[in-house]
Amino acid sequence: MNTQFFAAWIEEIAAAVRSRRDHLTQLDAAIGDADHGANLDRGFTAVREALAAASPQTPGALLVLVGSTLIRKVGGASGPLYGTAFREMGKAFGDAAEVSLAELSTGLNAALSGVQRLGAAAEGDKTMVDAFAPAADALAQAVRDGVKPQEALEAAASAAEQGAKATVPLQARKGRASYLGPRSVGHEDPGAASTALLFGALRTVAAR
Amino acid sequence: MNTQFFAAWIEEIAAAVRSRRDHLTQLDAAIGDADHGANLDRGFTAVREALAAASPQTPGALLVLVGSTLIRKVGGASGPLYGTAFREMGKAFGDAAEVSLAELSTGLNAALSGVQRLGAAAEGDKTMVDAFAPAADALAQAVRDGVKPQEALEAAASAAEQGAKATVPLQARKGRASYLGPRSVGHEDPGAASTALLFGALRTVAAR
Amino acid sequence: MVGIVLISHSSGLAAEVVALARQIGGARVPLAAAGGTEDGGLGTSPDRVSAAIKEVDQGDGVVLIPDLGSSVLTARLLQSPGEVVIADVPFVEGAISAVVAAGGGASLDGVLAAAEEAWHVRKL
Amino acid sequence: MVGIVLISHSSGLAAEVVALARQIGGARVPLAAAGGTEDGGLGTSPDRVSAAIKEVDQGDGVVLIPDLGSSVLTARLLQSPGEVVIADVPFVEGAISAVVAAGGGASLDGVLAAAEEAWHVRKL
Ligand SMILES: Nc1ncnc2c1ncn2[C@@H]1O[C@H](COP(=O)(O)OP(=O)(O)O)[C@@H](O)[C@H]1O
Ligand SMILES: Nc1ncnc2c1ncn2[C@@H]1O[C@H](COP(=O)(O)OP(=O)(O)O)[C@@H](O)[C@H]1O
Ligand SMILES: [Mg+2]
Ligand SMILES: [Mg+2]
Ligand SMILES: [Mg+2]
Ligand SMILES: [Mg+2]
Repeated sequence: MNTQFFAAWIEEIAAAVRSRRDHLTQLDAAIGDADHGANLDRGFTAVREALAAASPQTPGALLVLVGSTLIRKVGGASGPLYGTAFREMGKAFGDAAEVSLAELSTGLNAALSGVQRLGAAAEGDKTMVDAFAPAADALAQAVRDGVKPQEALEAAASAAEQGAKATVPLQARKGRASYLGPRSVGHEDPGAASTALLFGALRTVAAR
Repeated sequence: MNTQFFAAWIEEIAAAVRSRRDHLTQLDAAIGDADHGANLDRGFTAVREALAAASPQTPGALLVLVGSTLIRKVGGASGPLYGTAFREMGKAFGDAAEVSLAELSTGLNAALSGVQRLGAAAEGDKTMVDAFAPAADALAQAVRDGVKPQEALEAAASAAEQGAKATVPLQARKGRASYLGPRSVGHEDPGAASTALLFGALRTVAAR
Repeated sequence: MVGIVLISHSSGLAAEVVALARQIGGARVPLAAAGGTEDGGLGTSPDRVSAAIKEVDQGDGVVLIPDLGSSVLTARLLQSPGEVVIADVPFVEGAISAVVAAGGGASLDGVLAAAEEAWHVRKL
Repeated sequence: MVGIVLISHSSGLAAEVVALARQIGGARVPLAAAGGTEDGGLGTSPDRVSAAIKEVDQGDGVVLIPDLGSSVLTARLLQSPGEVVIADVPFVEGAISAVVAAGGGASLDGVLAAAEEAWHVRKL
């Protein structure tokens, strides 16, 4: 996977965020402050502009720029978190021109570690981690099993989707929703839902 | 001492506060928020208007009205505190038309208790209590000693003044100045200084 | 629902915390700001606080949350056991917890306990 | 003097707490508000926080005081041990304590400790 692949991934995420913007915001209205869709749309709009202006030459440089831009522009908690995720992934890729499936898996694990280091959320706390962790695990397992890329990313995407849906019965223990205590039960976490979009976009781009 | 006496006392306090307004504010500038003179001036201006409008017929009714007006109009911590003081004194006088020196002493003790119940300050905490308590004690002692009113109120006024000066080396443990910790040392407490004005006004009116 | 009154020296501060707490805790909670003196200065107006108490009182009790100094003293003057009670809590964090609890239908004691929890919640 | 940056979701809230803390803690303390997003909405702008850090940094260290959520995460991203440190404290009460300590000439650790004291000071 080369720079063009990751650029296509980011484009795909930006498009998915745009089309699911209102849905994400509705999820956030139930247990947060109704801005998650708007936050990510603002962030990825800025990312597209930054990429167009800088044309980064490696997957690593591209992802670090994506992360830095999200950190600066999103405005909500998801900004520092996704921003750190993309930056860590980019740093893991160094200045390689091509990234293998195993390296992608390693990069996504570094991203997840970054999210957890910054936000201190564990699985089950009803955050983006509940979609990110099973997706990263599924990809790592697929790599170990020698599964081919398209199938591996399919597994990661469905794990993220399932992880997101599985946040519904949970009580939030991190982020703004945690203030609601038991009242956060019965709703899907918006950040977990957007993480499922990220992995869904990866599957879509790999399937082309 | 009749209603007219207490009306004259309040007039005298209002005049003293007006003429010492900037001094009180300067004291508050050092360890507070530079509004004590303005607060009390606003409060006693409102008190004069309220008294003119209502013409209360007993010392008790007059002092309760003074207290209620201070509570509503002062704006700073001294409002609820002095307001409670005057209300408690007024309540202690009931509907008597005349108040003896012993009853005045009892009333001022009730006022002090009210201040301490509300503000939870002990002597030595660098508040108005450090002037109020020695003044009330001096008056009680004078009553026990059978001293005549003018001399008794002279003793109370000088005890209040000494109490106020003695706040200089103290560290504030109540009120806004307590946030300054050790930096509150070396300044006279503005509320103690205004309490000295109250007792000074009582001496002045009794000496007429 | 339990009503909540935020009492601050500064009318701006009380209003901003009301806005933040409302956004997190839901729009339905009876919640009012009583900040500043009557003439808009820094300080406390018992009349403003009394009016705010009336405004949010639905018969299930009212919690007063003061910031410091005269706000605390004014709250003490206006408390009335079992009906109008003071929460001695961190101003912003306690207000958010109280509003969320009230919005969840907690009793007066429940809202008070939730607000006091804010002393024990760390942010990092 | 140690610098202090108040980070809130709401630009109004950060500004009001700065005003209150300044009034109590003294005008000389380097103190800045970093509230809201760049376009004035509710949220956090790391660029605003970075600018505020620069503004208050006199070489003696900077304490960041976040309210909640993205303010805390942004503060964590911008911290740098021994230089720019986070105070995990009640927003209003901790800010006042920190500003007073800084104004009194306390070191970075001293300001942090004073701010943390705010968890233990009761109002009644
Ligand atoms: N400490 C945390 N760790 C992991 N994820 C978090 C944390 N705090 C918040 N989140 C995620 O961020 C999402 C909310 O993002 P967003 O609405 O953009 O930010 P905000 O809550 O500041 O408005 C939540 O649904 C959750 O998945
Ligand atoms: N809890 C308290 N108990 C007794 N006196 C107090 C208390 N808090 C404040 N004071 C007195 O009030 C004075 C300050 O009054 P003022 O400046 O009018 O109010 P504020 O501090 O709200 O601006 C202090 O100097 C002190 O004497
Ligand atoms: Mg949100
Ligand atoms: Mg938000
Ligand atoms: Mg004052
Ligand atoms: Mg004041």
